[in-house]
Amino acid sequence: MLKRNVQQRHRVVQVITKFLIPMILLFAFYVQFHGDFGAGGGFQAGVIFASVFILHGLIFGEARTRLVLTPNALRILMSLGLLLYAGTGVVSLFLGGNYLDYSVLLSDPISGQHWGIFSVELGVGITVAAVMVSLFYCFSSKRNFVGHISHPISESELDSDG
Amino acid sequence: MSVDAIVIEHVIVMVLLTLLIVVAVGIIILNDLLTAVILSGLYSLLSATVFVAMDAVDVALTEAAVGAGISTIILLGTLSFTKRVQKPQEHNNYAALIIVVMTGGALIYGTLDLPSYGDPNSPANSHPQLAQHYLTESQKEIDIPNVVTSVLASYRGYDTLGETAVVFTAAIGVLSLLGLRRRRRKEDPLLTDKQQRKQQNEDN
Amino acid sequence: MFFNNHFSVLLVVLPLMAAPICVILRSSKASWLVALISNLVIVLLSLSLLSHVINGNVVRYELGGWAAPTGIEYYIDGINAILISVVSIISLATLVYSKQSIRKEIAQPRHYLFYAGWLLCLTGLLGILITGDAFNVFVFLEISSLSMYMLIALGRERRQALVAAFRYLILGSIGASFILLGIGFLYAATGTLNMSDIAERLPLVNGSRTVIVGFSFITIGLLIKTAMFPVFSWLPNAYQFAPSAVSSFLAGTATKVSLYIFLRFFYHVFGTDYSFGNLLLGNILLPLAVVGFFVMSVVAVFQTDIRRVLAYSSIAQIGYIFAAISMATEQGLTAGIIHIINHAFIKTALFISVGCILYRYGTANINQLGGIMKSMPWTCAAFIIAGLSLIGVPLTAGFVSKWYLISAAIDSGWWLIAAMILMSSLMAIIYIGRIVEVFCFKNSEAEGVAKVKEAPFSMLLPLWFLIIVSVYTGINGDVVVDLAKFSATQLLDNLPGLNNPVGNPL
Amino acid sequence: MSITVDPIITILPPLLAIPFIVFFGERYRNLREASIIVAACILFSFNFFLYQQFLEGALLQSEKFTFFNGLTLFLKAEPIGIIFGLLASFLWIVTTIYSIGYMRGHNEAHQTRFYTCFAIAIACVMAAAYSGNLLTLFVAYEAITLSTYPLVTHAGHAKAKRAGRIYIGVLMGGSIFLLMPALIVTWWLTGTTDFVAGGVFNEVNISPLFVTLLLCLMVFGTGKAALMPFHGWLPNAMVAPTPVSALLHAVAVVKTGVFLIIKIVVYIFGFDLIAQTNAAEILLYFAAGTILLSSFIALKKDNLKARLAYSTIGQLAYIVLAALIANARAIEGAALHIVSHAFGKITLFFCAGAIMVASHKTLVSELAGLGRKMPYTFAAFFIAAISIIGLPPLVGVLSKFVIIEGIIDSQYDWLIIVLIISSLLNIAYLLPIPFTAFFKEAPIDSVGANTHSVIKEAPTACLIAISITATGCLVLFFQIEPIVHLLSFIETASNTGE
Amino acid sequence: MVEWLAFYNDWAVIVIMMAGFYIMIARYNLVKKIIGLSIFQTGIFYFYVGLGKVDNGTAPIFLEPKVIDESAANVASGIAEQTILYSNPLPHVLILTAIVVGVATMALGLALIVRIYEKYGSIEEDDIQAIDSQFICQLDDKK
Repeated sequence: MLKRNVQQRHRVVQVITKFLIPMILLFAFYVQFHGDFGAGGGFQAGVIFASVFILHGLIFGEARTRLVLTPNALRILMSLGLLLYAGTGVVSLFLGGNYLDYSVLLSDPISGQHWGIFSVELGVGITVAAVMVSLFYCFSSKRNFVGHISHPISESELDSDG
Repeated sequence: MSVDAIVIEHVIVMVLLTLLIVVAVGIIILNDLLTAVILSGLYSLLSATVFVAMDAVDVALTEAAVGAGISTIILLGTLSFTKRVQKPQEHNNYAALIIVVMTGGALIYGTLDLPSYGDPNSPANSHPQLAQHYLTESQKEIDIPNVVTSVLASYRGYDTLGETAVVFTAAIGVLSLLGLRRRRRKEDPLLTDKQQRKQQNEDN
Repeated sequence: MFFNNHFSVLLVVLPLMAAPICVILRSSKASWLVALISNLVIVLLSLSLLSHVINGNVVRYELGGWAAPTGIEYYIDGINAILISVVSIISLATLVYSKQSIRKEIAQPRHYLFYAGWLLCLTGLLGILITGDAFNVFVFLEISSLSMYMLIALGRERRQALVAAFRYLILGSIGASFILLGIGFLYAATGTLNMSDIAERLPLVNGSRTVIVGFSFITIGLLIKTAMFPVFSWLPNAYQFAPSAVSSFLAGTATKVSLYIFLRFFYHVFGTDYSFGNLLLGNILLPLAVVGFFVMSVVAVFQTDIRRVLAYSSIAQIGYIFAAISMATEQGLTAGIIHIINHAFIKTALFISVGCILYRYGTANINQLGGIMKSMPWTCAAFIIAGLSLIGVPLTAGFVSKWYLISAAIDSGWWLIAAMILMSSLMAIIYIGRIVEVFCFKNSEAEGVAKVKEAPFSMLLPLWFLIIVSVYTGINGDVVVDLAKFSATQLLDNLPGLNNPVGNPL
Repeated sequence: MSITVDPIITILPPLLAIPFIVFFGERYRNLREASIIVAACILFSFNFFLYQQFLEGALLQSEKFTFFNGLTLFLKAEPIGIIFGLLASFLWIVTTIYSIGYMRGHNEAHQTRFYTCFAIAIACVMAAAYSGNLLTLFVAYEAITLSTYPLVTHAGHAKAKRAGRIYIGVLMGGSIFLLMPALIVTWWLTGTTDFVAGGVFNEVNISPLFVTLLLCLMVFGTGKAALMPFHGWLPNAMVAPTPVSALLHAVAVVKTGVFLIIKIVVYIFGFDLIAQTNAAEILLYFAAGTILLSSFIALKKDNLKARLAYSTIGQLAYIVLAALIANARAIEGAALHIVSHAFGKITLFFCAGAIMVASHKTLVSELAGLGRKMPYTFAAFFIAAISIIGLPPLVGVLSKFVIIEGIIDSQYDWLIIVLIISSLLNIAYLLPIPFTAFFKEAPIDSVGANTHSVIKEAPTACLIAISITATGCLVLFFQIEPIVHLLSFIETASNTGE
Repeated sequence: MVEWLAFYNDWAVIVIMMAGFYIMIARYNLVKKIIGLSIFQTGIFYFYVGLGKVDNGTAPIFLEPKVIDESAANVASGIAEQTILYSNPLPHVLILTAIVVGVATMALGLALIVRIYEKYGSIEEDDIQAIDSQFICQLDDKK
């Protein structure tokens, strides 16, 4: 119940968060796609991207975030990211190169490399973002269980477990 | 750059590492887990600085995002489910201390022959087909300014595939343990009826 | 035989891609099917790889098309080709078995995660086996370890399974960190991560303390991962409380793969002369191994849970293997490899048969399983045959192993060790005999216990497949012996290096 | 030499009988037992066929099966093996007849399992008898241990399980811990495990101490020969049904043990090596000690089967002793003693079982007056006892005589005294049994009636078997010549080897 | 004195690693163990990254896109350009991977801790051990 009050009271934080979220998103995209030129890449971008949703969850309650990014979507996204990465390698296999040899992706080896790196970084980013958000979900959705634990463990619980 | 600059660089790293030791000792001593978690967040931020001082900006960014961000959040999440205070340990574990001292001694023994810090001619920094190749040839072969990215995604792309798989594995591991969906939910006042229903559908 | 180098990469990529597909599909049956089909393909690929490698070819595959030390390469010679086949066959057999067994052990909604974890574990194990890059070993080691922690935590006695998984996580992470540190020291000394390249450059820095420390940290890390004698504490609980399919799978593969890393590093990367000559690795390992197999065999005798008996026996068998490979002779190495292969099949079969019993009776406590031979004759018969093989009775695979172990010890002039191996075999007679006696001749105390059906066909099929394999390799022992001899000589003779004429980089 | 016969034909009949045994099961027990008798008769005729072929000079050898690393498994017939094969297969027929009576009379459970394991054990014994090299013999030896384990624990009660544990522990433990390393060392030294006339160690240089050690490993590792201190399993194994004790633990299993020792002495070490190195001397002390000690223990045992078991231990030690003397005459004596003791001891056990079925008596002291109720049984017992003691006109005397001849040929003359003392002890523990049965009055119970009034003679099937073997003891005394003739082939073989 | 200072970094890193290692094996609290693991691993990361550091070097990101031209004049200017030293990128890549592995292990470990707390009501190693042995005793009593 305390939680609700806190959430209702902190309108200021909520408003500021609403402003911050697009900026962080923008930064995440910057890190993702500019990783070739500066520091950063798929992994970092994924984490930053996830932090948007985590922030949203912390401020507005995780239940609302779940409406934006549903667990099912996360499950599929994290799989797709990994598949995108591994699939890029398979495509280069089909194009006659070795696995993960991006040079064969396009006629020009260097732009092939660029596209390959872009593709795998995207895969990493998607997977990492989805994984991080789902980690957040996992570690916050168990909260309601806490009240139901009896200390120390009762005899009946011992029996039921064996 | 002059010799002084090198000295300053070294001194910065030394100071930062000393700070890190202090924080780590703090984590050992403190019984309050919440403080320990906050300290470990601080520790991560400090280590990000160390990485910057060691020219590893990508690592620094990652450490900041992961160590200070995600790790701290899931640590706090865990603490909110469990206990905040660690049971004080009455006696010191001397066996553990002996093991640790022996391991540390072995490591120190190993460092005696290590190339000195910042040595450009060390085997690691001068290997023609690895370090040198990445710095000299990657422009020609991949043409991306950030060498770390080209090594990460292309030269050692297979490692990164493995890394992604590790993240994925951890995710399904956590899912199998904790489950993504909320098993017992109280009504959330911020949700409209329609949203509630949607969420229920989603969960079923 | 036809083998395209590109196929080698599929061995790792196929299960890696099948795992997310399982997660997307989310249905128990579909993900089982995906896992099964991909595993079947892997088995075929690995066998064709084996038949290619056994002709003396060394397969090298450059990932990303980058030449070896710059990029990552696969390096496949006899020893890993054999182990790849063993791991994939065992995985296939246990996967077939798992379909029924996890029904009673894991809640239906988690099945897809189970199969995804399984596939990732397989990816990790195959990735370790196939790669020629030291750091890549660490990455795939972590994939397999993390998925193992997860799979163990799914065990039926949830509570203990969680603690077992956590303890394994802590010890396993220490082991992995030590390996990482060791690789770091090697990198500092040689500037390279490619194993062949390290091997080539090591002689230049041979006396260096950095290398010695790298060597010892890799050794300690691997000892933890293989559950060698003083650092085995994670294994019994993990094997006991994991889902039965998982313990069957792990018993046959996990520690064997860590043993492979050991072989690869100490025979190939550091070189036999350096590891066993200069650093006297044998003098350190051998006493540990001997004490290990002896003490663990004794401990196994006093366990009441059959899975625990088998777990301690596994640690003892690892001791045998270490004793054999620390002799650093061709005989010893051959014996070690033979025992790795044979024990993998035997122990998996034993764990599967215990799993069948668990499936029907819900317990593996030896005191509650009197006279089950009557109700589950096929399962018990399989257990008995595999148990005889563990003891080393002639015409079973175990006999071939024992024969080689002992003749290797005698060959090195280590009579005492041969005697210790034999003493420990006597312990095996006791701990297996004790269980068999209960199965066959003890009268069941509870009336309801007797009225149980034989395990379902889909569980018996993989079980008997493994039994037939181990009996066949016992009768026609040359199949395994030749493979082991080939790979042992290759490990000892092949001076590795990037420009090794045997290698045929693509 | 043109004809080649594969001795594997002797393994097949018992194995082929198993499907029939299992198929007929408890429901058609007559058919089940008939099929066993048919198989046993076929087996015996095959053995006899091999015997004839051997005399005609045919090559009796199977294909070599490569096991691993150049180790081979194959079968090859040679004189002692043929004798052993003939003996075991003939006695299998008799035992089957006997067990029909015994098992039904005793209402034993799990009879199908019993007969199945029995058939497997016989197949393994055949493989042992015709094994072509030490490895094959070792494999067969292990297989015999395993297939007879369920027979020992047949009853399933605590005592039987304990006996089974000791059985497996001593036999398998001994063979894995002692025999197997000896085998591996032999192979490691010589690169072969084949039986070669004159021994395999001729080419290698080994010290006398080493030879002694190796011989000790092999002899003690052969737990089935029940040389003290590895004898404990045999009295314990008497908890098994009597047909098992009779055929397996008086003939087939224990004889495999001594057979193995004879083979080792003749074909692995060779007489010369043992004579040169004096390797057997220490073992001779053990054997002599076993002979005397077991006789003393037998005297004290009141349980009939236990007394017979200790008697068996003593008699086996005769054979071991004869084998270790390692000269041609002694080996001949050893082989003859295998035969003579087999007929004698199986009769004694048959009688013990018959007494148990008919009267449920197991102690010697309870037998008083039973002789009048079961005259045939005790008559047979008397004949067999005389044979074991070694008095004419029964076969026992021949084998003992030849053994003594062998001792005289050797340097260990003092062993004759051991044999004489032992024979006296034999009299002391065997003869009182029929005497009590015939000449002592049956005890009278409180009502004043004879407690034996309800006891009848044993089942007919048992009696048939008993009379066959007892007659055998008598007939062989006069018809020993074929066996001696067959044994003469070993001597020439080892002479040419020298 | 100065000679030993050269080792200061290495040794400080080792002290950090060992601090983490000590927490892992000596503390009974499971969360502490996980924190210890991450400290241990960061220690290893410093070690690796330290290996790649080059004095006067800079982060391995080419600040200006280099013109690839083989003409002699540009080679000469290229020499001048190459006075910019870059640190070795390889350890950075390895450590990026290792960090990810570390956080993955941590997440899994913490998830296990949450579940263990649900089942045992404690996250202290000795408590868990006590509960388990009590459980085994109960099993034995039942027999």
